[in-house]
Amino acid sequence: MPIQEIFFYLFSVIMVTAATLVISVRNPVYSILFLILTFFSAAALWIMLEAEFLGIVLVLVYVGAVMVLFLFVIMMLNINQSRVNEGFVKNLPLGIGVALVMLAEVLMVLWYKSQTGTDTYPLPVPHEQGYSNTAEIGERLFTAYLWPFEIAGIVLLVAIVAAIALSLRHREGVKTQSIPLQVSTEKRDRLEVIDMPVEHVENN
Amino acid sequence: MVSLTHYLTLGAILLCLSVAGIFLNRKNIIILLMSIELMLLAANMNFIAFSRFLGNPDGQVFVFFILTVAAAEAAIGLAILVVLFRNRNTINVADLDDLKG
Amino acid sequence: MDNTITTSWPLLSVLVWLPLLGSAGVLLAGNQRPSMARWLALLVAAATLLLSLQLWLGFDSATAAMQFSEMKAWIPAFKVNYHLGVDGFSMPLILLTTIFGVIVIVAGWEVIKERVHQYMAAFLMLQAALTGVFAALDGMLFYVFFEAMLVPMFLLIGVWGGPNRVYAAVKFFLYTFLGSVFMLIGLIYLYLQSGTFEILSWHDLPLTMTQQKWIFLGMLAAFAVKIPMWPVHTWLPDAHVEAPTGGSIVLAAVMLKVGGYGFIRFSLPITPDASAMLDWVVIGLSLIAVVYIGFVALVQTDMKKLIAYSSITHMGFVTLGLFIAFSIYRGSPEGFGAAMGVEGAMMQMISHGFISGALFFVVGVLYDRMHTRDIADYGGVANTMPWFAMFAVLFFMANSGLPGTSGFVGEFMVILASFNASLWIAFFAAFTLIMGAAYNLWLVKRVFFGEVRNDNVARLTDINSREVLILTVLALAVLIIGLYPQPLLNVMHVSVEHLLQQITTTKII
Amino acid sequence: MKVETILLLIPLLPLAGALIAGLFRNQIGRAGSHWVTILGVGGSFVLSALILKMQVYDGMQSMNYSLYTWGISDSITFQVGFLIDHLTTLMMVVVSFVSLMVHIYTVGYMQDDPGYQRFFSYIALFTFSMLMLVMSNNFLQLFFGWEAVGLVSYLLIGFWFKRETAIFANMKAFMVNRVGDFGFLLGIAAIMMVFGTLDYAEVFAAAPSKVNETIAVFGTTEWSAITFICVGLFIGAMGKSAQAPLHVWLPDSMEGPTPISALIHAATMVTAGIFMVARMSPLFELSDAALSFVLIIGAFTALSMGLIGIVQNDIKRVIAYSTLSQLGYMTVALGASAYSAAIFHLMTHAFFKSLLFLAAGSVIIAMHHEQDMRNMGGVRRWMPITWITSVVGTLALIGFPFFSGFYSKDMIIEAVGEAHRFGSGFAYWAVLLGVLITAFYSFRLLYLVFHGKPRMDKHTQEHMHETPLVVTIPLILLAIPSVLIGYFTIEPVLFGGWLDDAIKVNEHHDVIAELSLHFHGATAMALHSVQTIPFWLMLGGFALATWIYMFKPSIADSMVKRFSGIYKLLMNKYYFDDFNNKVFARGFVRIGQSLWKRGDAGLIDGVAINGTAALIGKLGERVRLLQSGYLYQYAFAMIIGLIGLLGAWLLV
Repeated sequence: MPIQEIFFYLFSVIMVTAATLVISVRNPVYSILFLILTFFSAAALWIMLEAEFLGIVLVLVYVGAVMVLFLFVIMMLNINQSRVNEGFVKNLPLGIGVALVMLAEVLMVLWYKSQTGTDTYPLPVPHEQGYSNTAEIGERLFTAYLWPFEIAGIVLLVAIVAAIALSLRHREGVKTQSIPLQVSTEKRDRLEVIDMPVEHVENN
Repeated sequence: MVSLTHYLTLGAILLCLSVAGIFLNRKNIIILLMSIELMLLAANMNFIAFSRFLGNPDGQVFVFFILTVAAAEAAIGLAILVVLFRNRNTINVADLDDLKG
Repeated sequence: MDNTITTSWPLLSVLVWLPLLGSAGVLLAGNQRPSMARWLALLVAAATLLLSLQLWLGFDSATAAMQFSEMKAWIPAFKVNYHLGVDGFSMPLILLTTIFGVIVIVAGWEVIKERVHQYMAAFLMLQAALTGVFAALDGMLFYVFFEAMLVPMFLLIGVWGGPNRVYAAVKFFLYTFLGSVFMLIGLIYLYLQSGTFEILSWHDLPLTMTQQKWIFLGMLAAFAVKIPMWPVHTWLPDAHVEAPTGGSIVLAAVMLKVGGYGFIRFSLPITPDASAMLDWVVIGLSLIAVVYIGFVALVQTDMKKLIAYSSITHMGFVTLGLFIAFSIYRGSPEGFGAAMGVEGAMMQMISHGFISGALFFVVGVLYDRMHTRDIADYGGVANTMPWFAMFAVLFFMANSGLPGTSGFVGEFMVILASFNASLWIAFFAAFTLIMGAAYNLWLVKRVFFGEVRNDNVARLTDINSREVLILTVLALAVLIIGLYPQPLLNVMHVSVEHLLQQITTTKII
Repeated sequence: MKVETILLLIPLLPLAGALIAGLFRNQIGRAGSHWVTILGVGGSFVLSALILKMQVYDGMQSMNYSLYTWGISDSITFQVGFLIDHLTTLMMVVVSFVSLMVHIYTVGYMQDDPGYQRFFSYIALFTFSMLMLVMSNNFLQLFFGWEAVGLVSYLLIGFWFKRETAIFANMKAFMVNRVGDFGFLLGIAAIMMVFGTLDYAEVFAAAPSKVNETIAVFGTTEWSAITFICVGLFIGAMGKSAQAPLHVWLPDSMEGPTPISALIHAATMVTAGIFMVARMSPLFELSDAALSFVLIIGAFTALSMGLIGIVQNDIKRVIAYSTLSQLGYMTVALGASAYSAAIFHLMTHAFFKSLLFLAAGSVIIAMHHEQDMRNMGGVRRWMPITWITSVVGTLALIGFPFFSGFYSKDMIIEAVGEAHRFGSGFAYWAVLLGVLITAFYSFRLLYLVFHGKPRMDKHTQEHMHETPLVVTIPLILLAIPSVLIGYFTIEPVLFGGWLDDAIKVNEHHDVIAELSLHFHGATAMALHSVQTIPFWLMLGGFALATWIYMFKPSIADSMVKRFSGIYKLLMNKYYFDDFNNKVFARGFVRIGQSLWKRGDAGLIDGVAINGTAALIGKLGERVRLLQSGYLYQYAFAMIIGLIGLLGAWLLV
C-alpha cells in the first residue's frame, strides 16, 4: 500500500470520526475541539492534494481565529445545556435516516452514475521542484480575480463592522471618553466671561 | 491509488454528517453553525480535489473565497448569537419563530 | 404601408402632450395655491379643446385614410413606432375627450377641496392618455396609453372616492388590467407574426382561423371588460359609486368608449373571420346586457349605481351595432343595414358620452348638497330645485332614448339595423324602450317628484351659475346631436365603409 | 309669404312660445307667459286656417318636401319634412283650434297655480309636437312627434308633481305608451327592412309590390311583412290611442289639470293613433289580418270601456272612459276600412269631448276642485252657461240627430254594418250596444251633476257662481262646432273625396263608397235616423238614465246589490290595473331583484370574482402554515428537496 493511501485513509478516518463526534457530543466545548480536529485533518488532506497554501490558511486562519472565536462565545455565554440538547434522542432515527438516504444517493451518483474514476480523471503528476502553490494562487488572485478579491475584502470589512455594531453595547452609567466632543470643543465651551459690576473696595 | 472518487466520497460523507448534525441538534444554534462549517468544509474538499485532478488552480481560488465568506458568516453569526442571547437569554431555536407566517 | 396623410405640424402630439405638460405644471402649483392650480388646469384643458377643434375643421371626410398622421421610430429594436393618426372613428372620440377634459375640471371647481392640484393634474394626465389611446396607430403605443389611463383613474377613485373606495379602485384596476394582459399577448403574437407593431399593417395580415380565434378572444377579454359587457361588468357600478363626480363623468363619458373603439380598431379588422364566427357570442352578450342589466338597473337604490347599470345596457347597443353586420351579410350579400349598425354604434358611443356624463354630473350636484346617493333619501327635489329638475328630467329622458335627444339616434339606428339580421335580435334590443323608460322614470319619480321628503331636501338650493353652465352645454350637445346628427354621421361615413370592406374580406389564405 | 314659410311657422310659433314661456318664466311673468303662448298658438291656428282656405278655395295641391337631412346612413337618407295634404290640414286646424281654446281657458283655470308659466310652456310645447307629428312626411319624424307628445303628456299628467297619484299616473302613462312604442319601433324597423326607406310617399308607392314579402320568424316560419308592419304600427297606436289592453293609462291621466284632459287626453294626442292608421291606409289596406285585429281591438274597447263609465263617480273619469269608448269607435271604423269616417269622428269628437272636459273643468273650478259627482247635484241653477254647453256636448256625444256626433257615429255604425271582414259581426253588435251605454252614462253624468238636489256642503254652496269669461268663452266657442260641424262637413269629408289624396281604400272593401249610394244629404240622414236602431238605442239609454237618476235613485243601489259581481268587475276595471301591477310592475321588480342579488351579486361577484379571491386567500392561509418560522424546518425542506431532486435524477 503506497504511503499516500495510508495517510489518506488515516486522515480520513480521523476526520470522519471527529466530525461524527462534533455532532454527537453533548458539550459544545468538546464539539468545538472535535471540529478543530476535523479541520486539522482536512488541512492535512489538502496538503496531500498539493494545496499547501490553503492547508496552511485553514489551520492558521480558520482554526486559529474562527474556531477560537466559537470557543470564546460558547464559554462567554452561560447556556442551559439540558434544554438545548433535548430532543437529541428523539431526532436520532430521523437524522440518521435522512443522512443515510442522502449518502446513499450521493454515493450512487459518484460510483455508478458518473465517471469520476481514474479513466476520466487520471492521477495527476506531482508538481516539479520549485513550484510554489502560493505564488500561483497569488498570481491568479491579483490578475484574473482581482475584482472578486477586492470584493471579498469589502465583505470582510462589512462583517467586521457588522459584528462590532451588533455586539456593541452602551452601558448606562459608565464613564467613557468622547473623542469627537473633545476635538470639537471650543473656547467658549470652557471659558465664560462674566460681566459683573466692579467691586469698589473702600480704602479706609 | 487515491483517486478523485475517494476524495469526493469523503466530501459526501462529511456533507451527510453535517446534515445529520443539523437534524440531530435542531435546538442548539451553536452546533448548527458548526454543522454549516462542516458542510462548507465538505464543499471545499471537493473543490480542491477537482482543482488538483483537473490541474486548474482556479478551484483553489474559489476555496479561498469560500473561506473568506465563511469567516465573515461565522463572525456575524456569532455576533447575532451573542445579541440574541443577551436579549432572549436563550439560544434555543424553538424559541425563535418570529418569521412564523 | 403608408396610406397616411401628414400635416405640417404635429397637432395630435400637441393634444396628447400638452395636457401632460400641463399636469406637471399644475402639480408644481402645489397644495398651497389651489386656485392657481384650478385656473392653470382650466387653461390647459381649454387650450387643448380649442386646438382639438382644428381636428374637426381640418378633417377630410372623403377619405378613410389616417389623417394628421405622425410617425417617429420609438424603440427601433422591436420596430415600435410613435405613430399617431385619426380617422372617422377616432376623431369624434378625441373631440369627446377634449370636451370632457374641460367639463370635469369645471365640475370639480369648488367641490374638490383637498389636494386640488393633484386632482386637476390627474385629470389632465387621464385626458392625455385617453387622447393617446384614440390616436395611437402602433400596437405597443396603444397598449402603453391603454394602461397609462388606469393609473390616474385608479388614483382618482382611491384618493378622492367614497367610503369603500379602496375596494372599488382595486377591483377596477384588477379587472381592466387582467383583461388587457390578454390583449398584450395578442399584440405580441401579432408582432411575432408580422414583424411590426403597426396596427394598419395588421389589418392586412393574413391569419388562419385558429390564430384569429385566439387573437379575437384575447382582444375580447380586454375590450369586453372595458366597455363593459356582461358578465365582466361588475366593476363598473362599484367604481362609479365610489369615484368622485369628475371621475365618474370621465369614466362613463370617455373611458368606456375605449372598449368600443378597440373593437373597431382591432377585433373587427384584424380578425374578421373569427369575428364572423363568434359574432353570436358578442350579440348574445349584448342582448343580455340590454335585457338583464335593464332589469338590474330597475331595482337599484343608489342613483350612481342605477346610472352605471344603464351605461352597461347602452354600451350593449354599441357591441350589438358593431357585430350585427356579420349576420346581415350572411342573410344578404349586399349587406343592407350593416353600415347603419356600425354608425349607430358610433353615434351611441358619442351620445352616451354626453348623456352619461351629464347624468353623473346631475348626481354629483345632488351629492354635493346632500352627501348621499341613496334614492330613498330624496323626494320632491323639483320643489326646491326647479331649474335643476328641468335639466335632470331632460337628461334622464335622453337616457331613455327619447327622439330629439342624442340618446335616440344610436339606439334607433342599431335597432333598425338589427332588424335586418333577425326579428328577434331587434325585438330584444327594442326592449330597452320599455326598460329604459322604467328605470329612468322611476328614478325621476322618486327623486324629483312628490312632496318634499325631508328637511334636507327642503334646504336645497338651486344650481349655481357654474352648474348651469355645464348643464347647458351638455343639454345643447344632447339636443343638437339628437336633432341634427348628420354632421357626425358624415365624418365617419367613409371610415365605416372602409371597415365594412375590411370585415367582409376574408384574411384566411 | 311663401307657403313653405307659413308651414314652417305653424309648428315653430308654438315652439317659440313654449321656449320663451319656459326659459324666461321669471322675466316675462304670468301675463307675459300666457300672452306669448296664446299668440304663438293663435298664429299657428290662423296660418293653419289659411292653408285650409288655400286648399279649399285656391285648389292648392298637396305638398311633400323635406326641410333638412337629419342623417344619411347606409344609403338611407333620413329627412325631416312636411307632407301637407287634406288630412294633415284637417288635423292641423283641429289641433291648433282646440289648443287655442284650451290656452284661453287655462288663463282662468290655472289662475292661482304657482306653476302657471310652466303650464303654458308645456301646452305650447305639446302643440308643437302634435303639429310635427301630423305634418310629418316620414316615419322618423312621426316617431319623434309620437314620443314628444308622449313626453309632454307625461309632464302634464304629472304637472302637480307633489301629488303621489299624479306622478304615479304620469309614469304609468309613459310606460304604457312605451310598450306601444315598442311595437311601433319594430314596425318602423320592418318598414326599413322591407322598403329600404322611411319616406311615406316612397313606402306607399312601393307597398303593393311588397304584398308577398315575408319576415322569417322561427326557422322556416314566416310572417307576411305587411301584416307584421301593420300590427306593429297598430300596437303603437294602441298605446297612444288607449286601446285595450293598453288603455290603462288614460283614466289615470285625469290626475293632470283639466285643460290637459281636454287637449291631450281627449281631443288631440290620443287621436294620434287613429290619425296614424288613417295615414297608413295604403299599407293597412293590404293586410286583411291586420285590419281584423284593429277591428276586434276597437270593438272590444268601445264596448268594455263604456261599461266601466257607468259605474264611475269621478266626473272626469266618466268622461275619460267615454273617451276610451269613442276611441274604440274610431278604431272600429279604421278596422272596417272606413278611414275617413274615423277621421270624421276624430274631428267631431275633438270638439265635443274637449267641450265636455272643459265644462267639467268649469264645474270643478266652481266646486273648488271637487271631482266626485256624488257631492254635486243641481249645479244648473248657478252655472247656466256651463249647463247648456254641457247639454250640447252630451247630445253630440250620444249622437242625437243633427248634432255633430250623430253624423260621425252613425257613419261608423253603418260602415261596420257594411264591412265583411273577420270580426265585423262582433264589432257591429259592440258599437250598437255602445250607443245605449253611451247615452246612459252621459245622462247619468248630466243628472248627477246638474240636476237633482245639491249635495255639496254649505260652504261650497254659498260660493257657487258661474265661472269667468275666459272659461265660458271657450266653452261657447267649442259648443258651436260641436253642434254644427257634422252637419256641414259630412258631405265634403266623407263623400266629397276630400281625403282622397291621403287615404287609399281598396275597392273591394270601400264601405264608405257603398254608403255614399244611400246618402242624400245631411238633413235627410238625420231625419232618416228615426227609423234606425241606433236612434232607439240612444233613446233607450236616455230613458233608462232619466228613470233611474231623475225619478228612482234607489234603483241604482238595488242594481248594484243585485249585480254585485258585475259591479265589482266594473269598479275594478276588469282587473287590468291589478294584473299589470302584480304581474308586470312587481314582477319586473322581482326579476330585477333576483337578477341583481343572485346574478350579479351572487353568481358573478360572489362566486366568480370574490370566490376566486377567497379561494386564493384560503390557499394562502394553508400555505402560510408552512412558514413556521423555524429555520431548521426550512433547512429540512431544502435538504429534502435536494434529496428529491437527486433521487429524481438518479431514477431518470
